[in-house]
Amino acid sequence: MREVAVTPELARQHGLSAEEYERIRKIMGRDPSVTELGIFSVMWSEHCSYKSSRVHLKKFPTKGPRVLQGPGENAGIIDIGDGMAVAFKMESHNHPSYIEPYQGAATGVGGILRDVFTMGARPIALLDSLRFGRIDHPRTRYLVDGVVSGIAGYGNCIGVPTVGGEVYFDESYDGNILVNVFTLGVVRHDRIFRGTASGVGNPVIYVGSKTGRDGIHGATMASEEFDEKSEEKRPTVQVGDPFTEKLLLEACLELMKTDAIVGIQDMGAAGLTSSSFEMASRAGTGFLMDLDLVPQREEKMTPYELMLSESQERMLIVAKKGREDEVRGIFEKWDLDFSVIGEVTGDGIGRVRMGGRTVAEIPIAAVTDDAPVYNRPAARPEGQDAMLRLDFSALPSPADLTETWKRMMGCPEMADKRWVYRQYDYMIRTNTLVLPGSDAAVLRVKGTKKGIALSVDCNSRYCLLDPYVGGMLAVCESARNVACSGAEPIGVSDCLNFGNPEKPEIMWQFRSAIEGMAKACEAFKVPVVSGNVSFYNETKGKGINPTPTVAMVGLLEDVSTRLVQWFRQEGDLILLAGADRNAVELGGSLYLNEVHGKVSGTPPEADPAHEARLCGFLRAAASRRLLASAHDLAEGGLACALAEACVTRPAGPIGAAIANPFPESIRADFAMFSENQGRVLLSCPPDKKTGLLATAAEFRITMESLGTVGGTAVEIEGIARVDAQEMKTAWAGGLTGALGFGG
Amino acid sequence: MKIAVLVFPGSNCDHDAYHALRHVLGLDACFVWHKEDRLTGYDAVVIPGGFTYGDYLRTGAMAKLSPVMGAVRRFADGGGPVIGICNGFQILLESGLLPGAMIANESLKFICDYVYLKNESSTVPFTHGIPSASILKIPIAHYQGNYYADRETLSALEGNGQVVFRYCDEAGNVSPDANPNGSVGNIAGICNAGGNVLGMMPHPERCSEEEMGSADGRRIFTSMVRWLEEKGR
Amino acid sequence: MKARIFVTLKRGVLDPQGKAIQRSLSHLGFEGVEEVRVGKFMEVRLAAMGRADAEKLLHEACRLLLANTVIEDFRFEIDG
Amino acid sequence: MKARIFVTLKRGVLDPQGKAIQRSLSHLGFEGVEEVRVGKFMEVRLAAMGRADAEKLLHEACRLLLANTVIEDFRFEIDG
Ligand SMILES: Nc1ncnc2c1ncn2[C@@H]1O[C@H](COP(=O)(O)OP(=O)(O)O)[C@@H](O)[C@H]1O
Ligand SMILES: [Mg+2]
Repeated sequence: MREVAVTPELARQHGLSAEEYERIRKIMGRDPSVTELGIFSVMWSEHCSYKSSRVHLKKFPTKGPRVLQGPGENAGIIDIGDGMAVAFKMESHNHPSYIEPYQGAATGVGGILRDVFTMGARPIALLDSLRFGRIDHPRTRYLVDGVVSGIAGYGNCIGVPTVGGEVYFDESYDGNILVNVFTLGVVRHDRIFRGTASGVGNPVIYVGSKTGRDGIHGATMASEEFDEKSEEKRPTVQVGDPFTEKLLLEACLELMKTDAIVGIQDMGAAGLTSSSFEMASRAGTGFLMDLDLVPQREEKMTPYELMLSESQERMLIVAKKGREDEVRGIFEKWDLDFSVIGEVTGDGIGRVRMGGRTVAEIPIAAVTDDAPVYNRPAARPEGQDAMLRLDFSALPSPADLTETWKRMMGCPEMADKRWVYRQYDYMIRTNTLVLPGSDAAVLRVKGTKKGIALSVDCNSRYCLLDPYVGGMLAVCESARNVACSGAEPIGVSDCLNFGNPEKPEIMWQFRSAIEGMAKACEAFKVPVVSGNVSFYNETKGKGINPTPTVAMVGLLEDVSTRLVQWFRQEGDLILLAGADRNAVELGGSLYLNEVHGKVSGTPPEADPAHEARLCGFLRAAASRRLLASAHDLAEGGLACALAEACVTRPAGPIGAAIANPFPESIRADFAMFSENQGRVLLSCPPDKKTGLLATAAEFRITMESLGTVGGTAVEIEGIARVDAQEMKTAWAGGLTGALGFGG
Repeated sequence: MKIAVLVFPGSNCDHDAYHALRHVLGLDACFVWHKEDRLTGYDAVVIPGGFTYGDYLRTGAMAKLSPVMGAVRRFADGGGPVIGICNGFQILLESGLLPGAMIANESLKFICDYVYLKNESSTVPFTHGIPSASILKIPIAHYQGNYYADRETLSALEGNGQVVFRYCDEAGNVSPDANPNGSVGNIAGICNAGGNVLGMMPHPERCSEEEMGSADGRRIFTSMVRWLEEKGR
Repeated sequence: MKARIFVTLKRGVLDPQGKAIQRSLSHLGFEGVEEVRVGKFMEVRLAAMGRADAEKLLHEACRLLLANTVIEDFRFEIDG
Repeated sequence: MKARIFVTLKRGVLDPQGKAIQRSLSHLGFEGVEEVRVGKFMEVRLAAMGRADAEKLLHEACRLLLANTVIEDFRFEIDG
């Protein structure tokens, strides 16, 4: 094996700055070997080290009575009582999915599933938050088709239901789509496992698939800006093998029923390197590994390649000494590779040998704790104020409000997402009680009365205009969505998708969004227990809209009190919670964007304290069984929420007529589509009204009775009226129509 | 009553079938690993859905080679009731226990949705006592549910009344519009000549409890139980 | 020792994938493509053995696993 | 006019299918099969056209639709 000479230039090609390279030489007291350089480059990459984000991530509330595991592990864990807990995390797979949509999205699912079952949890649900470029961009159709079938291909095969998500289209994603995937698993308190390599002398075990030259530099790729060349790069994209992952899942859960293991971690980004160094770092130990013992798929692999390979479906295990054969037996039963490749040492050094030589010898702390941390300069973009300016009076009034209403319901952002989620098995494991199509999915937890509600949300137009407010609103909307199903928000995972953090404007967006999210989380008293940062979502210098997607986990103590978003029953009363919030708030609204082609204005006011009371009210009303339905008002405001409550009903569309809660003086189109936050459209049987109003008063929520469910039309009195079936047709065909996919 | 739920590498509806049989119907359901080569002591066999061997090569192709399938064949030859659901149906086709084959859905998309089935034969163990022409609401979730058989095989199936379920609409019309995947003759489930081996693409185990949105799937399992009881007497 | 196996759908068995490919090709403006039938192509590395043995092995492998003779035909080529 | 298109995974790219097939063949006792790589094989019927045009058409069709050139290679044969 001839070693490549390590030069500052080579370090630069590995994405290391001159300072970082000097720091490495100082730590090592010599020039690093090429393998060591590779190890530093991936461990110090943005993706693994969070070097630009750490200082700000600290601002999230991460503690709380329910928190069993906060950030820093493979997934966060929240107590749900009765000795049960949920482990969950969200991950991005943006760049790979743009290069190869099917495999990129598929391996994204595979990765996040491993993060959850490595903690000992059985995954029971997936969510996917997707953002594509302009719907008429030449590449969009191809990307949508590939990403959706990739998620379906992996999730369906391994048998974890995909129960919810989002799909948005915006030109800021033309060259950088976002594929964020969330997984939640259930685990008993006494079955939680962590990624630690404790116990000097314990064996370090490699299990799963063999190692090939897959995605070498994937981790650094995820931390680099795009240029045209990326599309020609040698396959940095890996192929997923959901079948092997299914075997790995069952084998790991079977192993975890024994007490043979000390720690376990999946080999994700930076594969063997990150898993081994992170596990040793958590335990304050070291390790000695012999790469000749690593199961290999390709010939003549170098230590550099073996340490950096991102081959999928692999795990690193530290077992109790003497229990190796027990572990081996389980993995052989499941037809998986198994190899003891080293042992835990006490000297805090990671030693890697191959061919009888030491190829890397690095202090664990040097690559983990001592990784660079940057507090990068942040500055408000000059253009920011200009974007906020908007003269409402100059907006032309639409000639025909019923047509505008249908157009809004049929636009890709609003339209039925059934074409997407119908490709996902959202029922498998028979826990999904509220299927995709409502504000939040609800799953039962077998063996208990409890239910879990899930929603993922982010309005990136709000975040572009005001990242602080946008960050707050992302948390508020996701909390509102789970509360509309009757659940209490108990935990957050997030995926922070931004541009190049070396640019002060981007850093300002990032910092502001986090501070907004943190503020809202505090109001709801929900901890952020896991998440992921994806920087460098830029093409040719143009960044995406700041997109901090928020996945909210909600808990129902009694799943039989769950709610759906659609009207159920002729004659039920329709009420609006938060009705006092009735000043025009059109900044960044769907209406402005869709009908007037503008993304400008001040986004709606965020009032986390009000939203927290609103969620408390919804939960109380649900548990007292006072409600027939609850639907939050989001994109498209009151008119679209009303129409959705009518047309999303699985049993077929139903009519409804309501009064206009806005002051006379306000223009009809504004009243229909104004996006004031903190509002929820409710329906209840007439005999429950008194109790409902009393409950609202307890939580100081202003309610207004607007009308009743029934008839064949969706109507806002004195403004517009559309036949319910006609409205449903507009909504149901919107997405497939725009993408040119058959129904 | 002892029911075997087969588990192959990649089976993933095994727990759902087990849950429906044991916790909903209170039957003595047991998992049976695919390397077992005997099924003695069982009253019925369920081959659950999933992606055995990742559905690589062809769906059901590698699973048919597992030792347990020899035992299933003997169990079926002895007249024992066998139901293959989704991937289980595909395995029965690949192993020749049922005629025909599955190809990709016309839409070339995985489809997860509720569909309606018309029950066309109330004599086989699994529809025993379900009046024929009853309409069942049961979900499908598959990429390869487009049933194919050559002309002779088809007319034989139709002639012997081996077509057990057809896709229909809510009102019971068996029409092209009600056909989710392009299956010839809207076929959703067939049985062997003896009637004791049923293959169906829809998932009865997913709708055996009211709160799942339909409990019609339970009717198929209870029919099987009733049939076994009557046979026992 | 190398071999190539071809598995194709029998005539008369419909091929949704082939149809879809043909359709999207003509959408893309590829006029001349009249029909597409999609099959499988397997490249196999065999241990050194006599040609007759290799043929027997491949034939059995196709019959037992690699092809479903209800809907598929198979043929193979052996190098050298 | 007939043509055959072969789409295969680039070397080094994992082939889960091939891996699983090889495994179950050796479980079946076909030890002789050391490696299997699965590709696509397409039989295409073309309208009558010049050979050069056919080649251009097939090459474009593969590049744009039939092969995923990030992880796959393609080649084709044209009859006559
Ligand atoms: N990519 C997706 N995968 C699965 N379900 C989706 C996806 N996109 C949207 N959905 C579902 O469609 C419904 C409508 O989505 P959305 O309009 O984002 O809801 P909301 O505005 O209430 O957040 C929700 O139930 C959501 O879970
Ligand atoms: Mg949303």
